[in-house]
Amino acid sequence: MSKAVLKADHLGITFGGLKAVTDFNAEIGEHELVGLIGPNGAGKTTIFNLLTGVYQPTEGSVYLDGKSMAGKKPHQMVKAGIARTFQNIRLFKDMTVIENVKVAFNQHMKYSVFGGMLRLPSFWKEEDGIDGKARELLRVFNMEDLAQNTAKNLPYGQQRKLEIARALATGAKVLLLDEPAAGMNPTETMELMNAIATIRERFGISIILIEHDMSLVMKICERIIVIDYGQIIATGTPAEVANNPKVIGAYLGE
Amino acid sequence: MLKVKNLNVSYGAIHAIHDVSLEVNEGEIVSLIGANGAGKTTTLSTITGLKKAASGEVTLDGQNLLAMPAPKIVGLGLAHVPEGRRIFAEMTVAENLEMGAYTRRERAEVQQSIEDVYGRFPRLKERYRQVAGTLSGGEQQMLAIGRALMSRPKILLMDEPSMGLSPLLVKEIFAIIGEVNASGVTVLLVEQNAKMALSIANRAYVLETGRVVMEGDAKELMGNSEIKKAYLGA
Amino acid sequence: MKNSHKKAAASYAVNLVLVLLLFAALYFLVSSGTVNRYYADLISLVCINVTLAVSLNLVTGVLGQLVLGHAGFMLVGAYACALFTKSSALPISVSFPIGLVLAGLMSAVFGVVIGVPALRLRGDYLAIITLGFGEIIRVVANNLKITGGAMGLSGIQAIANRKNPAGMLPYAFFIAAAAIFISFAFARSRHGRAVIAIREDEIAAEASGINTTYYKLLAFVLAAFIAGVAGGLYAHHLGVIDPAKYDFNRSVEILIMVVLGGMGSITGSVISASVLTVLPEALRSFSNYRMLAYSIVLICVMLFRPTGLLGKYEFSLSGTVARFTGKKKPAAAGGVKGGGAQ
Amino acid sequence: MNVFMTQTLNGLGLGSIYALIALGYSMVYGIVKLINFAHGDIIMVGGYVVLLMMVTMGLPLWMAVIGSVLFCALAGVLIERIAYRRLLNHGAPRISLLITAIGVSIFLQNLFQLIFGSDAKSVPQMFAFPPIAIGSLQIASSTIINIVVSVLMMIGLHLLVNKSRMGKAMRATSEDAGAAMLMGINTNHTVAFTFAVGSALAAVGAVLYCNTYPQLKPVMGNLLGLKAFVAAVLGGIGSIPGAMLGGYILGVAESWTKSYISSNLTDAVVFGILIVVLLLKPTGLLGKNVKEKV
Amino acid sequence: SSSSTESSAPGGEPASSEDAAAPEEPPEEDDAAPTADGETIKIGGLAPLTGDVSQYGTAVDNAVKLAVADINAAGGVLGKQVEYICYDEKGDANEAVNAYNKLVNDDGVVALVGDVTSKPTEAVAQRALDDNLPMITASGTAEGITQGRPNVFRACFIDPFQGQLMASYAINKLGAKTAAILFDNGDPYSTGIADAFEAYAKENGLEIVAKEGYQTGTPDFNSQLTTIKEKNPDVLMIPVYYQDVALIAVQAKNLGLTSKMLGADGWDGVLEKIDASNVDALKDVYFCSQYSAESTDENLQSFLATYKETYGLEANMFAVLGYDAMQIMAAAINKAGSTDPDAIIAALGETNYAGLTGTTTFDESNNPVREAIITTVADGAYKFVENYKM
Ligand SMILES: Nc1ncnc2c1ncn2[C@@H]1O[C@H](COP(=O)(O)OP(=O)(O)OP(=O)(O)O)[C@@H](O)[C@H]1O
Ligand SMILES: Nc1ncnc2c1ncn2[C@@H]1O[C@H](COP(=O)(O)OP(=O)(O)OP(=O)(O)O)[C@@H](O)[C@H]1O
Ligand SMILES: CC(C)C[C@H](N)C(=O)O
Ligand SMILES: [Mg+2]
Ligand SMILES: [Mg+2]
Repeated sequence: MSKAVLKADHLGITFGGLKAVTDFNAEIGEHELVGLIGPNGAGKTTIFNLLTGVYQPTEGSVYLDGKSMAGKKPHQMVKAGIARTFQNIRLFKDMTVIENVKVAFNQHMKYSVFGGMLRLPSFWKEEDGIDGKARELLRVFNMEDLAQNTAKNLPYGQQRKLEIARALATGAKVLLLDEPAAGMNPTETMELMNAIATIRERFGISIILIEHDMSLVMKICERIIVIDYGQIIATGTPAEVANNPKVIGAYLGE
Repeated sequence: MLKVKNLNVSYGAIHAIHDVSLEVNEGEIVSLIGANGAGKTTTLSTITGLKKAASGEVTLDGQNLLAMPAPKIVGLGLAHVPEGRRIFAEMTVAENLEMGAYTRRERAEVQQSIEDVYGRFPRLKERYRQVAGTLSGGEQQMLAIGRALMSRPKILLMDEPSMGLSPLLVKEIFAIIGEVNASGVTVLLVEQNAKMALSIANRAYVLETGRVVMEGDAKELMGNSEIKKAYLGA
Repeated sequence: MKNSHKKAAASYAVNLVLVLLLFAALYFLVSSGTVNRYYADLISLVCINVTLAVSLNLVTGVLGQLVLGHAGFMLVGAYACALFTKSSALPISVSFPIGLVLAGLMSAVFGVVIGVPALRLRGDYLAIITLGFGEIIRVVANNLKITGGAMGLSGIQAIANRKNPAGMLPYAFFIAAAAIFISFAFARSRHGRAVIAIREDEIAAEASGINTTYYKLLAFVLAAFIAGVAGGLYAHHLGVIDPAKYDFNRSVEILIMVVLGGMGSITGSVISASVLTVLPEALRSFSNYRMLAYSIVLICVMLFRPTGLLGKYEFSLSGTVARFTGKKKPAAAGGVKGGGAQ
Repeated sequence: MNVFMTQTLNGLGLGSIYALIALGYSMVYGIVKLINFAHGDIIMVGGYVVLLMMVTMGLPLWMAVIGSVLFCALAGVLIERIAYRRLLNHGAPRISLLITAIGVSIFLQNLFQLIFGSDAKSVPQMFAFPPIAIGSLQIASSTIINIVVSVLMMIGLHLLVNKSRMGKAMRATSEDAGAAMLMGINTNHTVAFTFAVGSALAAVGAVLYCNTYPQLKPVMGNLLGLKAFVAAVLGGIGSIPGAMLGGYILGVAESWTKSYISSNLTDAVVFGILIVVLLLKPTGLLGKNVKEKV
Repeated sequence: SSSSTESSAPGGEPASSEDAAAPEEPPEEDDAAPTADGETIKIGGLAPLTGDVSQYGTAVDNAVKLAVADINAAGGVLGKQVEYICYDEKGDANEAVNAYNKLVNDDGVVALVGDVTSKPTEAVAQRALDDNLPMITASGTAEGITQGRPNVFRACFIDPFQGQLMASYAINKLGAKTAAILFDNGDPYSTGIADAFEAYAKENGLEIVAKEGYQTGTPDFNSQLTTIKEKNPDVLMIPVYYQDVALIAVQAKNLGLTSKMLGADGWDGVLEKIDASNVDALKDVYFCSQYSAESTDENLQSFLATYKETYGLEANMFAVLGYDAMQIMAAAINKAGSTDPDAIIAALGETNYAGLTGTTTFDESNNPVREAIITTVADGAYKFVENYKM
């Protein structure tokens, strides 16, 4: 495995006595695509919340490129290079598709409040640049034509993709996808799978993927981490995991 | 038992449902499948009275449902597991289940039904005092199904019950649907997971952009090549 | 992409010319006496209320947070400006503009002091806490020596007077125009985009790298600044400050202007602020019935147009001109008019 | 010490009125998330109805009270039906609802101003009890009446919401009206019922108010409503014991401020307390804090 | 460009006749008609016709209308009929300034009779000074109103005078040794009198044991009254307007407070705001007034009768002052011989007018030299006690 980009070190969190995640250790290498699976309520989303600063861990810490992320707020995590999507789609519903993406470019833009309000040259220059970049990103997802549509009017599958595009726009090194294929039919799922593969290539990023659709997970993940009751119960290649009796018993079923 | 005839439904200018007709007979499991935005949820909501129809007819045991407000329809013995679960997030698991039995008055029996639900979903029993909003996605789905069963319905409408569930649980849920049906409850099932939905159902309807494009015996549809291509990912 | 710059520049130029023409027309009407001083003052009052509504729209429409203490900022600005002009030895034509800037700054300072704690809350709780701060500002002003206590301040030099009936017009008019422009421009800049994103989904905004605390405060303070300037104008328009009048009800009045016009629509704010200023004056003789009628209209508008009269529609001067001259309205080209949720 | 006790009781007496009104705010807010700014004006309506029945129609007090309670309950239901339901059922922006409520408030004030004139009307004495002597100091009988009535009302309401079927329906409707319908709950009735109860409580509040401050004017609901609303938020809006607690705290804080700090600053202190509480506990003293899970 | 259709013609003001179960239309209805040459002299009025102090406003407005009728019947002013245009300012300074603006700049009035209460009057007086508009208030007693404003006059005595007078009365006639004050902290009228009372009391050996303020609009005075009761003062001075007086008196009674209560001109009208069942709350009360209905002056009695006949209400002190104020203004315009503001102001300064409240002349601060009368309440009615001089 190449050098670890993201490292979870003894991560743990309790909610009023409930140990949702305990002693979670993982290293995600550069350019790696790792699956995170486990039964409902196992703590997968919670792990994402810990990795993105939504929750502060009660123990352990997160390292990005070797630097501790302790105490960082979500937007600071994003700045550091960790972006995510949500289990329940969270788009800026009344904004256009392209504006949704542009929001995520904000942290890379520099013009000042006055530059914007007074329409100084810096405003025009950067806005033009960002417009181009946002369109480029949409093109990756075959969504360029939808740029001016209002986000809430997109079909479900497109909304999922837009959310991913927005996360990418932050310039993240690590992308966390929480059940991106939920609610999609097999055809749509296939399309999504291709998109994920493409972006990994194009942007050279690492991805952690939570998903219950095994056809997807098994096909594209290089490595899978399985958790149950907040603890890792298995890790390995898709094939290893799929044949692990613990995993079958707790998650896959016969 | 449930009859839908020439149903039309719109959201403002969007005409979501065109002349949809379908029928669910007593004791059956009927599946309604179709892509995103096909109008499955809209159909269910209209049957339950959450959404107003533009025209058409919906009857349950001969009673006209379109003229009835939702709560009354529920009183007739229809339960609906809505899309997105819609559990009462600030109530505990146990309170959610009690709410499911709102139309029933006998305390002891309600308590028994709660135990039955716990029997089906032991996870819920573990979490019975947890505030439902903090449950994981799958736990919430179990709760939603459990809550619907609490009213002891004659007919159960389910909107994508397998969404977001682990493979093991998906199997379980479908097993439960089978059991519930076996205990005499008629089921109208909306699913993305066409493979499972067709394998459990007696009959099925395929919805595309608001229209019924195919209907028939579930097993037969499963063999249909178009269906295979579009919905089974083969 | 350069094309979009040209279009934008052209549209700004058209707008500027139209605004100047409008001003010239008004100024002529007033200074020539064609329109008497009463109407001249009414025009100024309209401009002041437009400024207020537009500023509140920044928080309520663009940021999507309910604020019920806007009058407090106005009061701070009113005092800051009036106390400065009263105590300064400079001629009023110099001290007034300085006072207005001071009014805005002072109010912005209050915006920061109030915003930092208040903006940690959301929704109705934010509304309530701003209400609380607004009332405290008023009560304290009611009890301080420097603010004239309950008596308030009087003897504030009127900018429009017998000799110069159009004195207030340029200030009020151009400040309103500037407030409108700034709001438009802000909402369509990266900062405005961030603020709108927060309105749409705060959690997602944070997850997109937006420092939500900072941007919320930014919108809030900007609104406070503009409201403060409007307060300064108002003090010199009326000539007195009665702190009791800058209470919760005043805040609600401004809020109604915003919501009635259409939340997030600056055009809507401008129209409804104007109408709601002129109408009560026009109906002065029916004072008993006018409020009754007003309330019924208010309820009906909300019932049948819940998003306000204009919803989120924006009227574009230059676009209209373009349509008249037969040119096509420039499409909402990216970069120029990226006004997300507008 | 004696004075301190008296001042505290004075505060509780005033706070009882706030509390009763706050209960109405809290119930309505709890169920439809609407800050019902017209609620304060329902008290005004209740007061005028009592006055009308007692003075103009010459009815005995108890009949006037019942009449006023019924009238206000009905008015509450009507207002909900005419001015709010359409918006509630169409998922209109909540701020539109707020503005409608303000519209109703302005309407009621001006309607009553047209009917009864804008200046105050005096109210006859209601309960002619002499002041009650505790030790060397006297307490106005109204203070005691206020406290007792408000406590009784709160207990009743608490039982209603937590023990009755209607109460369950109210809680479910408040969380998710659509899902509540799926449970077989008639949400329209539930909301109407909530308005009826809230308004009836306002009528009781009106009676206590008139007994304590024998004067009515069309705009009296403004300040009173605002204070009661602050009380509701302070205690945790949506919570019944919270509304009571908030009311009492507010009343006592006012009384103490007047007697020990400065009566000029009462409102500043009241709002100061509100702000401090909200900053420390953003959902009020007894409010539940439910964070959104992502 | 005056839009006289919008202005309320005299007597046509809906609000002013609202409370008056008027048996007949106010008499000046037909006098509104312009004179043969089609011109009138417009005089503006501002008064709270609705709101908390509307009783004062309607009294003044009603009386001014009677005065206008009398003036017009006697040939008008400068040979022209007087047109009186009055707007309701609701007791609110902002409203007052806006309405003032309309009167002066749109309706084109040449003089102003108003406002009624001190706070809005003060605001308007400042505007009038800028515009050099002749102005007289019937009842605005705050000292500052006429100070430094040569164009502003008043028909009533001033607050410092009322405060001192009542303190002196408490000492000399009621034998008080200790006093407390309860006042409206948000109103300059109230604070003005309270301060004057306090200063005079201190100088003359009346101990102030408590001085309690309250915030405008509150109905609750229990805390302040409890504090006061604890000090058990001989007299309690309450220089506030009638609605609050009614509330305070009842709460004081309910708390068992027994001090004698004192008030100022704002007390006039309190009886209308207190129910018969509570009227025993008003015993041992004394307040100062500027006329007595029990006076035998013929003009006064005839005015009171006409007023009652026209409006179906008893005239109060402010009606009387309102009538005089209008007459003083009319006389000044006549004397000036034109509507030139400077001329009118000069004429006002030289006023020597024998009216319902005696002979009015103005001192160097444009205040009339007035005597005061002490009034009390007995058996649910106002009672003349005595003429009192400090
Ligand atoms: N804020 C919270 N307060 C209390 N309990 C919580 C909270 N967040 C999560 N939990 C609990 O922690 C456990 C893990 O939840 P999480 O959402 O991480 O599960 P998950 O693995 O993502 O499941 P799913 O696949 O169903 O989405 C669950 O039992 C949940 O109830
Ligand atoms: N609230 C709404 N407002 C406007 N249009 C809506 C609304 N809800 C649904 N629609 C539209 O109605 C059509 C049918 O939607 P519906 O939700 O019934 O589809 P579905 O088959 O349930 O899809 P999914 O698989 O995504 O749940 C879609 O085109 C959708 O965009
Ligand atoms: C009408 C009067 C009671 C007014 C009072 N004298 C004042 O100056 O405010
Ligand atoms: Mg999850
Ligand atoms: Mg659906």
